[in-house]
Amino acid sequence: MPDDPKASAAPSPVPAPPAAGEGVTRRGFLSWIGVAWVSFSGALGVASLSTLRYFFPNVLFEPPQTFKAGFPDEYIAGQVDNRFKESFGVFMVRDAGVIYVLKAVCTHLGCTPNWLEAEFKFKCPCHGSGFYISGINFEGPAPRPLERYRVVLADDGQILVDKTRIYREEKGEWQDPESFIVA
Amino acid sequence: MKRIASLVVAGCACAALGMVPARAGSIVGKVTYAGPAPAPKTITVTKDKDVCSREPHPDETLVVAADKGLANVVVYIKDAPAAPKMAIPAKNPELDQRSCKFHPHVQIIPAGSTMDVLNNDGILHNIHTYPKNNTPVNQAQPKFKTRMSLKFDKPDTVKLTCDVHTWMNGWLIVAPHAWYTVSGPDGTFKLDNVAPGTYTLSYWQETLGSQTAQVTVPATGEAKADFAYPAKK
Amino acid sequence: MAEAPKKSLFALLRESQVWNSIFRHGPPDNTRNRSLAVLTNVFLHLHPVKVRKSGLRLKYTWCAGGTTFFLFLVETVTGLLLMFYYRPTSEYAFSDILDLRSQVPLGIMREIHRWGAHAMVIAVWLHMLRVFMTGSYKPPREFNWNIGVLLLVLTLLLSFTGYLLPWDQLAMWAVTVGSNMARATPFLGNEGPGAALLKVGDISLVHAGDDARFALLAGRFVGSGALLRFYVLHCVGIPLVAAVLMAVHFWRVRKDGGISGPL
Amino acid sequence: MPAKNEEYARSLPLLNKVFAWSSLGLLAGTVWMVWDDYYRPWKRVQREFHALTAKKTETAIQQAEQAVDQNALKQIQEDLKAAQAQADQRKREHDALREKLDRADVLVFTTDTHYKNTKSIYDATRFEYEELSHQNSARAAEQQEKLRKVESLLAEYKLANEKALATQAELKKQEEAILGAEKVLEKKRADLFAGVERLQKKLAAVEPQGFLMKSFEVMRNAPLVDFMAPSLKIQQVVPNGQNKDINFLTIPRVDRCQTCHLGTDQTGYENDPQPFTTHPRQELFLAGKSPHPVDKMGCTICHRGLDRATDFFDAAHWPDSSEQQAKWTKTYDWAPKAHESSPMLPKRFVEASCLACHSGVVHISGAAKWNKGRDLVERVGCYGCHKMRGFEGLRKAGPPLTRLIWKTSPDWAAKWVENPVAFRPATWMPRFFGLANNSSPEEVARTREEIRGIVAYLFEKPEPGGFPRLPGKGDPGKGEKLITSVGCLGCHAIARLEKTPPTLRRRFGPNLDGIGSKAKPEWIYAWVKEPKNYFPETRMPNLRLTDQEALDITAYLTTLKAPEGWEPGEAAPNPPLLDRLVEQQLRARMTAEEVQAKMASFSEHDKEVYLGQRMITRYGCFGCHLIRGFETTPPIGTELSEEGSKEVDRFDFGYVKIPETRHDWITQKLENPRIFDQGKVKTSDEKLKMPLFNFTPEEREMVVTVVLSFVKEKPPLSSTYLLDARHKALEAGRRLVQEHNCQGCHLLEGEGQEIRATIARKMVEEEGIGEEDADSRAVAFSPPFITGEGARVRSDWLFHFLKGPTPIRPWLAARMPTFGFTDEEADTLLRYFTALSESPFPFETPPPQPFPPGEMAAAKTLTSKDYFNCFSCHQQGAKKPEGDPSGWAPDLALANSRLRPDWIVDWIKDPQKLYPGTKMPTFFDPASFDTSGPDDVLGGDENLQIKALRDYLLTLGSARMGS
Amino acid sequence: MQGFKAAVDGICNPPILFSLIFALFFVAFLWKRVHWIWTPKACILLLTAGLAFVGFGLTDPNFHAILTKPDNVPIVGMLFLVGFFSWLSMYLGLKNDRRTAANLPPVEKLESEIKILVWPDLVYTEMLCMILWSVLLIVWSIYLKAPIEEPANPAKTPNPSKAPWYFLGLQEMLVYYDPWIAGVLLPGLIIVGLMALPYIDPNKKGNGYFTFAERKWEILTFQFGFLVLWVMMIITGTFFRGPNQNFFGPFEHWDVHKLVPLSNINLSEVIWVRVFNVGLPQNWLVRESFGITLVLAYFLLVPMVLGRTLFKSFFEKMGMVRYQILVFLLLCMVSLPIKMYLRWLFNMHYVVAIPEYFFNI
Repeated sequence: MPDDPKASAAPSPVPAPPAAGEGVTRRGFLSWIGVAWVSFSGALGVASLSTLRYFFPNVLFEPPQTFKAGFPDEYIAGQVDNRFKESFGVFMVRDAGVIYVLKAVCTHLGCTPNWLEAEFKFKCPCHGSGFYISGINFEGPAPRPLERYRVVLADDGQILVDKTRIYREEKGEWQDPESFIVA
Repeated sequence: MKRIASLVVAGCACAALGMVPARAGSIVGKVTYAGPAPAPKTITVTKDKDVCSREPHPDETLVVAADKGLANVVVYIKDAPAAPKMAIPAKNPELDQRSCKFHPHVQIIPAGSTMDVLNNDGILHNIHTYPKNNTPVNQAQPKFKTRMSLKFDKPDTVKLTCDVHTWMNGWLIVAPHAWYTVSGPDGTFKLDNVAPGTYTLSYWQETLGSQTAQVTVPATGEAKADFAYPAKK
Repeated sequence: MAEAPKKSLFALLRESQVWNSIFRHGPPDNTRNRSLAVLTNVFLHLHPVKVRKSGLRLKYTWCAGGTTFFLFLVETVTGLLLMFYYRPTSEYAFSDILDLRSQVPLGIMREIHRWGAHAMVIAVWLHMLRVFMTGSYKPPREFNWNIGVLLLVLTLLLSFTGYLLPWDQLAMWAVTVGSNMARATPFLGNEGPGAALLKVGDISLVHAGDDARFALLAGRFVGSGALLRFYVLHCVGIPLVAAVLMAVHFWRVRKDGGISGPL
Repeated sequence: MPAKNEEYARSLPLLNKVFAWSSLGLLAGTVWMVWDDYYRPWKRVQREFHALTAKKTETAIQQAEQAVDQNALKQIQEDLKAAQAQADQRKREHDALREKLDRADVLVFTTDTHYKNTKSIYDATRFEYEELSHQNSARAAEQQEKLRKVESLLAEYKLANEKALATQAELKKQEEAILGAEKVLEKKRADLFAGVERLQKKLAAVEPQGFLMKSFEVMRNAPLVDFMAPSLKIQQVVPNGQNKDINFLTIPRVDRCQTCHLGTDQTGYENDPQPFTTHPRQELFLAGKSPHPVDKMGCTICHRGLDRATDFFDAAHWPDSSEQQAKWTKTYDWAPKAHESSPMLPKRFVEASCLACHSGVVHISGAAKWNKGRDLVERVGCYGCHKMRGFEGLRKAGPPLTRLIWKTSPDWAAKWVENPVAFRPATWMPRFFGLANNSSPEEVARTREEIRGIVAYLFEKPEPGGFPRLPGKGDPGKGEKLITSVGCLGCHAIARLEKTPPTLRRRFGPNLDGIGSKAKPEWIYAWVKEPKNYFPETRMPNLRLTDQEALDITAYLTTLKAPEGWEPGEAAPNPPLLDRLVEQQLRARMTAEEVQAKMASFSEHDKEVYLGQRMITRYGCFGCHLIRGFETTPPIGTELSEEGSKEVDRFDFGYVKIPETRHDWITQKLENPRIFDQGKVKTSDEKLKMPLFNFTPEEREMVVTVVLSFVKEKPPLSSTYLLDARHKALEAGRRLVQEHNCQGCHLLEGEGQEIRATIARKMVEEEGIGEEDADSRAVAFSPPFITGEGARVRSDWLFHFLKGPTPIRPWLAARMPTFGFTDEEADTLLRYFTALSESPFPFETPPPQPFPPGEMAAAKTLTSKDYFNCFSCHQQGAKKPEGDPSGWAPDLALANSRLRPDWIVDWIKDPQKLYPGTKMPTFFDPASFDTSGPDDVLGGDENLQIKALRDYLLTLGSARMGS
Repeated sequence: MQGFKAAVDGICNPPILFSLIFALFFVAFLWKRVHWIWTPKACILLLTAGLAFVGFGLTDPNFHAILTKPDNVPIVGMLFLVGFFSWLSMYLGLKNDRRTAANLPPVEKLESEIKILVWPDLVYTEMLCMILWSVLLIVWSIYLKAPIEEPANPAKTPNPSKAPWYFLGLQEMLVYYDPWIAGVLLPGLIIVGLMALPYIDPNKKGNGYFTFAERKWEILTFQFGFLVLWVMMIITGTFFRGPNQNFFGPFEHWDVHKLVPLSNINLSEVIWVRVFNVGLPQNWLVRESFGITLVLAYFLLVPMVLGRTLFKSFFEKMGMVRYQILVFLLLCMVSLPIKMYLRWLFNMHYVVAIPEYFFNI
């Protein structure tokens, strides 16, 4: 049905200016606008938080922090094993009846020490700090011994190295049963 | 009053009966061979004749008596969880090799026992076992070794041979429980101390294989379990 | 009264120096303050203080232009966030998209971005349809219409360049098909009319290795070079041009007499 | 201000209301979005797994607690009390010690500090001195003096420090003496509970106890904060270098399968349902020590599917059976995933993945189905029509058809070609006719005419020659005995004799059923005498039969007749049809006029021959048979070298309703090769022509596995199974072993000796013993185990033996045939056997000479009747033992030239170990080795006795060892 | 129902479909009798019919598969939106036309007199629009996952492989024209034409308000280009083009193996071989002389003729240059349906075929 042009000839009436407090009660007004702003800010809040969460990836493509390092009998007593030095930055040491994992980072300025088989010590190439096979510093500028990582035996009998937990000798943490495994 | 008392007594008696281990019955029977008895065969001794021919060598794989009684049939109760373990005898069971022949031809020993193998012939024998559950053994027994021990841990049916004297042939039944017996030359057997109940009775003969039959053992007395082996085709 | 302390609190807030430093005018419930609310706000001052009433009518404007702009903003924000997880290399592009789906927290960003893009193309079309149907391209708005046409083209290009980035079969072949047309550009494409004439002796000057398509794809076919090129165009090049043109567009809307209406 | 300006165009309260509602909508939407992002199916799966592990751990804890030795615990507690009491008693002593120790600690510290300080001064001074002396400074001498002083001071402090340390250590030792017992006991007690404690820790990890830990568990996995320390995490493996290859792209693989399949590399979940089940065969897959550790290989390299997926559907799981599919559709809403070119392989085809890395080998150990499939493919000769990588250069699978008239008649051939199975149900020859697309009456008429043509072509102009008449008459009864004993049944089956379906290796040679209706007796006789006369490339060896034996066998084989009702015969000629078919063929190649001319020049017979030639071309008979005129024709089938990677949409499913997958298509193709013609309008030349092979469903599955394993993708060299020299020798040998079906008779590398079943069967029938016993008895009466042959025999002997075998084991009825190995082949086999036993090749060390005094005498004693009585069974040259040859043993006179000295020692020590089931008894009981020999020979030293026996044996036969 | 589906599939055949659409288009806009379709009732009716058709279609597996492909969902939305807004503009335009006829100013005119403060009316509305759009996007994104197929593989072309949907109009044109026309020339002309629009539109009326009567020509031309040649082509390209770019009805299964006869013939072949019964001349210029003449005539003669007849008023109003541009653009636009009909009716491949220089028309 065609509209009657005359019917809409006049502009639609402009609604009365709803001056504050008029027409609607202040309370009603407040509650609608209140609900609106609260939920709007709520939504913005959730969105912001989740955007913040977005910055924490769920998976990493770095070498894993825990890894299996074979079976205890793969390590020879009295030797420092370099096999995971490059991939995981650790020395595997079997000495004095225990196996422990030294973090391959010099406590002086963070270089990677080398194990000198002939001299039977760790030597940092940067500033010459020296460490015994136990990781205790004895020469050079290093202020404290090398750190050890947590190491346990996994269910399948393999050595499980956990780099998220560090044991420091000067805090007496090398007594902790998870800082070494008896072999 | 009296009545009640007697009822109570009877009830108690019944209850007591239920609790006391039931008295054991036994199974007796005779295994026969349904077909015509095969003509007795003699094994020709081809080796070490001076020693081996000291005794006759009839074919023992199927020995049927004149009245059709079937010898060397192992009769046992199958699937008997309640059965007592067969006691391990103080003296080891023996298997004698005499005149190049195993004595006895079929023998039952308890699982876990050690069997002594004797060599009374003064020549080389070797005991070669074909077990299914235990470790197979092929052990030489030269003249200087008159006695040798073999241990059998698991229930089994073991064929015995000697590779030096190819005709030598025997069987060893390693029994898991006590309700095992072997039929005599006339085919009769007896299983003692069997708890009352209904069982599956198994018959096993080296060439005729296994057969089963149902048997119900009463609280006391004997259950009859005659069995006729169908003739070999 | 429970409201009393509330009210006074609000009043207190309104009187505070902080409030007044931010809002330099009273509550926008009278003409002056309502004007000031628009004038003193950097985001709102895109608008004039007053508009024609017809410009307010959804029936008239369809809100298509505003929607387009809003979607552009959505695309900018989500696109920016996606750049944190997306690497435009042929080895990683596809698996990064897979990761957005399977493990990245709020990987739904990609969906919003993609659907937003589709919605934006549609919104631009509707905007154009509306402007045409109301004859709003007519003087004095000819120039702004032209800017609008350019923005339409840019929107399509934005969408097209973005289409390649997931680096899956859909993307690669859509872009292959799309970009194949460039090879038929007269004189500039190796299969375009006239290209065969551009020849010195036996050496042809326009071939698959130097034609228009090659410039677009950085290669003879859609490969790593094209991916990087499309990525840069998608994330920086085209948005930049579009943003400039948009500024001009909005500015011209006001200069040409505001949201159009009968003269 | 004018009121007009105060106008509002819209009702603010309404707008507020809209604002409120839309904001609520926005809030709901945002929350929903966050929840949708947070709530992933794998989290539920991980929770389930934790619950399962908790349940298991609880039971394990209970068991561990029960397992704790209560008596030991009691004892330890009592001891501990005593030790504590003792320590208490010595408290005063300990206190005093403690005080001393404190002082000692101080001393250690001060001396150490002094030492370290001085050391730094020393380092610095040394540096300065070096610097000065390098500059030739005058002050160098002065500095050197200083250095020397510091040096001596350093030495002094070092000494002091060492002394202090020694004192400290001494005091600590004393303290240990007081407290030590207690510590040891504490440790012992802890050890008792170590297992329980470990389990409890595990339990706490998967199922936190107590309200606090439980709320923490909820907290750490809550949306938005689950990045801190969630217990529900995506588990992924980034296998090194195992990239996905897509044309020019290599996409790194990131396997997230273990996000749901959490129990795969842990034992204890074997009987739990998927996705938690422990992966089978841990020694081969997943375990750290296996050749395929999960952290290096990942999962999708073998199973395929989408590596990064964390969702059932995305991962492109593929059901193994329709039951599984129904189940998955119900539980996971499974549907085939579009746009996934490598969905997971159904479990039954998973061995198809092995070949990519293990290429170039004959058999992949552990992949039984693939191996069998590969054997089947080789046996039926798929490579004759389809090119496939890895099957190049093989002999044609079927016999040559160039001299057919020597062997059989056209009537037989026609009937055979039409339907081989009707004549011989177990034949490998596939069926071309009477299948789904050519069994209508017209089709049958046409194909019969075609067959007439084929037969006409095959019998046209045969090679001249033939076989002479039989030289005598044979006895079929003896023939049967021979066939069942000399070893024919290692490769051939005869239905009449079989009780159970013969194994694949026993179907190596053709099934012999109906041979009497097929082949002329002259041919059979000539064939069994020397097969290579008729078919130079045949794999049938020569059994060195005497004329009479050959006659007997011929007589027996001629009694094997065709099945009841089968009659040879060609279809009656149908000249009009023939004309039409020939014309049709000609028309495709020439103009109508040329055709007419040609037809006119053809006689009826020419037409048949021409049609036959066209049909052989069309059906590709020359793929498997040598046919005159087709010697170099290329194969007619599609190449299958990359069939496993072929895009699914390139398979023509036609109007056949089956799931659109590679494996379903190939399976269907094998099951009914012509089915995809269904519903299509095709001319006879356009029709599908792949024949129907006589496969069981299991065999079909094996073949499909093999075809699926032919993939385009090549794994990186680092993960490819590369052959070293030894493995190359092994592979070359295995190929020969395969080609000559050695394992039909011999047990080699744990497989084979399949003839044993027939020997056991014979024992059951003839000796009347039970089947199981017969099988174990038959071990000794079957051709020997030869896995350790390389360690057992001398290389030169083996070489000559392979070239011309001589009987070794008198009790065996089966003969080692003459295979006619070339020198190269014999050499390859030698290297194979030595590589297999890791023995030296080709030389072996002779025992040192001369023998110690008395050794020979002792050895003679040992071999004598009263001792080991060796010659009771063993032959010694011409000296034969008593009794029947079935009780004899190998000729010891051959030991010298045949056996390796070291092997003899090992053999005498424990024959059963080297050859389980051998008749050779154990003389020296390995369980009580030191007392098992006779005490009166060589001082009762068993090792010396064995050595003496060896040395003696080596002097027996020829004089190689030097007289 | 099967009958209905078959009927729909039958209609969805390029010549029939496009002829139908062309006819419908002109009828809907020009035939006064059917102008009731521009009323709200008709709108509701048509929308309902459209939804019902989609709803019914979704029960068919083939239809369902095409329509619910994630990237196609927005196109379906787009169709409804474009349809609705085309209707709306016509509805409003016709309303204004009635007012004009009654000598009243258009509705917008009245309202444009009144000025409204931006705060809060406009900004509030804008904000609400934003919120609602956000909600829509979020819900859409939760429900529908963005598509991701297999990794890009230059060695394997998916069948069909298509451009992004907004370019499918171009891809559809490729069926009828060579790439340099369909992919370069025509798109370029579309942009040029759109940009030239304000300058070649001689009509001063209808500025700033909806109207139809005052701008019939413009609206017809524009909507023909937009609705028929752009949107309809997209529909065709998206929903009807299956494997091998074959044409499929909406209820038809996309069978990879479908074969359709596609044998086309060039104009030169028709003329030289069929009409003159001689071989094709060696020289391409001679060979294609008829085609070239025809094309030249189309672009040179037709404007002249039109300027004297149908477009006389335009020619007089606009002057030579603007008139030529206008007519050239119009002719280019109309050339597409012309070429389509030539193809359908005569299997015409090229009017001018100079493959030597990639110059085919």
